[in-house]
Amino acid sequence: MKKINFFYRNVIKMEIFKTGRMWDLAIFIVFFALTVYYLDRASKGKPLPKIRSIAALEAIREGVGRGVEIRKPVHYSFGPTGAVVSGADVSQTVASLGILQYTAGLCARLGARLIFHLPNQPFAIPLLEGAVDEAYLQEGRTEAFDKQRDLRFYGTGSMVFASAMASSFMDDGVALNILVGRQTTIIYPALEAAKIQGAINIGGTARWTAMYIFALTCDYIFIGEEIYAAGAKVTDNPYMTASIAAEENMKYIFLAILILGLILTAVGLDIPALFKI
Amino acid sequence: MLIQDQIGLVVSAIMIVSQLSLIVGDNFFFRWSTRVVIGFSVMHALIWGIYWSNRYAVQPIMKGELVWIIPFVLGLMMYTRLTKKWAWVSKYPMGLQLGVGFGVVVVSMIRSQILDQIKMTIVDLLGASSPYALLNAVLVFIGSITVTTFFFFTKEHTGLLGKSAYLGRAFIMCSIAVIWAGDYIWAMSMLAGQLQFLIRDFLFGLVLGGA
Amino acid sequence: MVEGKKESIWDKMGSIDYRIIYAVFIVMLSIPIFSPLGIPMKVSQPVQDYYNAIVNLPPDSAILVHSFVDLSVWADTGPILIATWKTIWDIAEEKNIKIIAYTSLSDGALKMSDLLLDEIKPPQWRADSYGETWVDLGYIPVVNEPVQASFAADITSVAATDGHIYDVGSEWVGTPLLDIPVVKDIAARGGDPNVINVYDFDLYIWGSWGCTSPDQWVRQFWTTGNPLYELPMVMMTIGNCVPNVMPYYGADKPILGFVPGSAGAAGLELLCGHKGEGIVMADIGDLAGIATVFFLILGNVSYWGKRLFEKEER
Amino acid sequence: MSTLLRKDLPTLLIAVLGFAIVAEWFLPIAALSGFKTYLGVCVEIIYRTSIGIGTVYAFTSEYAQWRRNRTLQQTLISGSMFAMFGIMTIVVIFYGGTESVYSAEYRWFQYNIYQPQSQAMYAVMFLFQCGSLYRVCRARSMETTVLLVAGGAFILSSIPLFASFIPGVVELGTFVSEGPSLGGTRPANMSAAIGAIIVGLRSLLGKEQATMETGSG
Repeated sequence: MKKINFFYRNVIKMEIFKTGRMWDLAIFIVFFALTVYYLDRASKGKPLPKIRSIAALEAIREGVGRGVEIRKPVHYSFGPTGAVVSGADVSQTVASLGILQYTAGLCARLGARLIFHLPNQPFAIPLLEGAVDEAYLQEGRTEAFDKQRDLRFYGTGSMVFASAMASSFMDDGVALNILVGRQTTIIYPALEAAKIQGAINIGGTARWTAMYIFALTCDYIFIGEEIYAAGAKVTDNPYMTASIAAEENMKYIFLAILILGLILTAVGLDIPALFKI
Repeated sequence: MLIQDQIGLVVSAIMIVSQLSLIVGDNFFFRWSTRVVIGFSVMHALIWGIYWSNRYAVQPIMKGELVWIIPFVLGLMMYTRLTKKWAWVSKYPMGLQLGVGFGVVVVSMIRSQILDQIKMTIVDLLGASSPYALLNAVLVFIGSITVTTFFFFTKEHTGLLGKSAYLGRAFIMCSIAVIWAGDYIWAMSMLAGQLQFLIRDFLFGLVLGGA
Repeated sequence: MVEGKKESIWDKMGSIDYRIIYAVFIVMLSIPIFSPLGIPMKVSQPVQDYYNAIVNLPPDSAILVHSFVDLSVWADTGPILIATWKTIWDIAEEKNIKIIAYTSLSDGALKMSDLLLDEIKPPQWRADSYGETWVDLGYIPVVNEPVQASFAADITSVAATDGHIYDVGSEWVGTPLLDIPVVKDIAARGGDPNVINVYDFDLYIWGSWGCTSPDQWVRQFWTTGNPLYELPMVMMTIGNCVPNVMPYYGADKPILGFVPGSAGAAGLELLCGHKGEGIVMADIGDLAGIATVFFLILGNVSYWGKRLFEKEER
Repeated sequence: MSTLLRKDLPTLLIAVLGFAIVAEWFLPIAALSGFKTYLGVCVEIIYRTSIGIGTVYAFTSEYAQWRRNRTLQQTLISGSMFAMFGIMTIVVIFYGGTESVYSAEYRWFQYNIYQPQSQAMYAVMFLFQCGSLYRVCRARSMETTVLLVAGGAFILSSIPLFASFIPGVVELGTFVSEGPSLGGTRPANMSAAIGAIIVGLRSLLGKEQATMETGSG
């Protein structure tokens, strides 16, 4: 069957945009328009869809409460290389920051001690430290967080991070251990160590490779991109909810592209070549 | 064998055994060996950090490439985070990094992680050369749809969506299982490597075989 | 369970002390170290493709090699790197393959300098023609994505000079990149002769044990560029990244072949004919495999036994 | 003035740089491409320069730990960490400043302390995984059954003993990873990419709470 290729030939002559980026641009514009539309709705106070309940978020509240009861600290970590700020995984950092602020806020309010294991990336420390500060400030208890004692840094070895966390669980005890962000599988021993100490483990990542460690060891998990939704849900900020609504619509669009593309290719249009525009 | 190599073998063996002792639970040796290695790791990071700032920023600036003063000063501005009063200054270098990050994320993922994936799903399905390839492609296609429905957040998972999301969970678990199995085999060879070291190099090579 | 009731056999089977499990695995993994089993191996398709991509390079090709060294996973990935370099060194002189190599981790620079003097010593003609047929840039921190992008567009932006640290070709250390003949030759191949970028190469051999790295590198080396350029790659990785590499693996896809962990390294060693640690490591895993299956069955027998036979008692 | 310097300008900086990089992606302007390359190296320099912040917290947290608990055991533990700081400083001072990273002495520490620890932790990881395998992989529910079947098939196919003697195991393992597993990985990555893009856009538009208000305290 002869494939129809006319779109491709026409567009390639345009010089205004880089060749091979037309689809990217079109999709980007749709993304942008949808986000702006929903953010606009949010700023005007129009109703937005509700985000479904995410069990792990409820568990954080319980876990912090338990920490106060049994007088053991809450541990939070982004993982050894979890705080990417200038690569594509930056979104996970941001999502985790939301959950960190939520946890820190709870700790400040209920009076639990928060131990924050800084990732191997010193370049992100100002951002992370700022998020914790902010949460404590909002609860009006800036003095409750002892930075000198509870901000931990372990150098650049990834495995050093896992064993240092395990060691910290032994030293300080652990009631609740939260690992959200761009995680790697090598944090696994730390999760098991927390479990041995009787802690509640909550974890999640959008980095698919590391998902299994949470499925095996955690009491509650954020599966894949649930962390983005969770990050939006905890803040109760309409802008955040709005962007989740935009995201849902993008998913419909991509499902449609997939199915339509399949049908059109089946009837003879060269969709894969079209994607090269 | 040189004396420093012999000492090295002993130290390595001590480090390995102390770290392996995590499996029996809380103990002094694990905590001790961890601190030793943190000590090294922190200094390692610092030394390489200085080495690279020197090579990438300081030396070029000395040679007159003044354009690198900006990132170098921004890097130094990060340290204001350690003070209370000037902490906000560190938001500028942070802003630069985040700006670059967000800029990269919003455009670069569209092609490789979305469009190309859709393209491959279609091509695999329609261009399948054998019944086996077709079966795989169909499974991937079904997975693509059901797993996407699992990630709908604004709708409760009931009815048809619930069934689709349930099937999606099965695909998700399958993917998790394979990643885990791969990791399992990999970690197994890591343990094998350690045992090999302890038995072949340390026990036979040093203790029994003599130097 | 009713209080005081005796533990049934199913309960016992289902709740073995972990320390026993650990001990069983340690013993099972130790036995082959004392006496190797020597079980024959099969070469998997991705490894075959990896090997073919390297040995079937057309004459006068240029390859970019990322020497993937991470000391923390050395036991698993070291054999791949060694087998890969041995494969590369085995390519005949007549084919005139030009090589630019680098490492992306600080550990790697140190380890590579030891390796290139000893285990993966270049053949004499390569050692004599350093700078003309191949060059090793040493450590370049190309880990983060913005830097990868810069690297793809212009290699000199992150590596201004030759920075390797071992004795082979040490007279070239510190030479600006474009003054090195081999770099000049490669730069002249495509587009602007004064810029060396990834478009000038025919194959990229690289490794990572970060499983999202395929996404990053494919983003930067396969889909970036104007005009659209597609640099074929082969990859050294670890076992658990297989699902992440799979979406990109295939003859017309970015990644032509890959070697997953020491099990894959064993296959590569068989193909290139230099037996090494990979085969030893694969051999060690056999008995532990039996233990794995045993415990999987035990856990399930316990669960189903309890469920089927203890129903009436409740 | 205060919020302008502390909040608005950094947010603006994020947006300007972010959209500049977006523009570079689509428009064939050489200057923009050069700027992007420059930014990439800038980021790298900031990374390297800022490592000292972490070092400060590594010191203070361990010191605080020791101050609260001055037992002999803790003194030994904390002491060995500070001793390592000291030893590495000496190595650096006596073996050629920062160039000492290439010295044999520095390498000795790397090969004999750092490398064995990392590898041993993976070994620990394997042992813990054996425990999980035994505990979790029981056919209790749909999820664990899939885990058992798919994971088991893949493990068997990766071990030469089974691969050589049980026919069909390799094919089964390949099928699992190329079919159903890819069916899970591909859409999960796609969904994650969509989520990531939306978070990125939200932040570029200055509506992200986590980055917007950070450090205003």
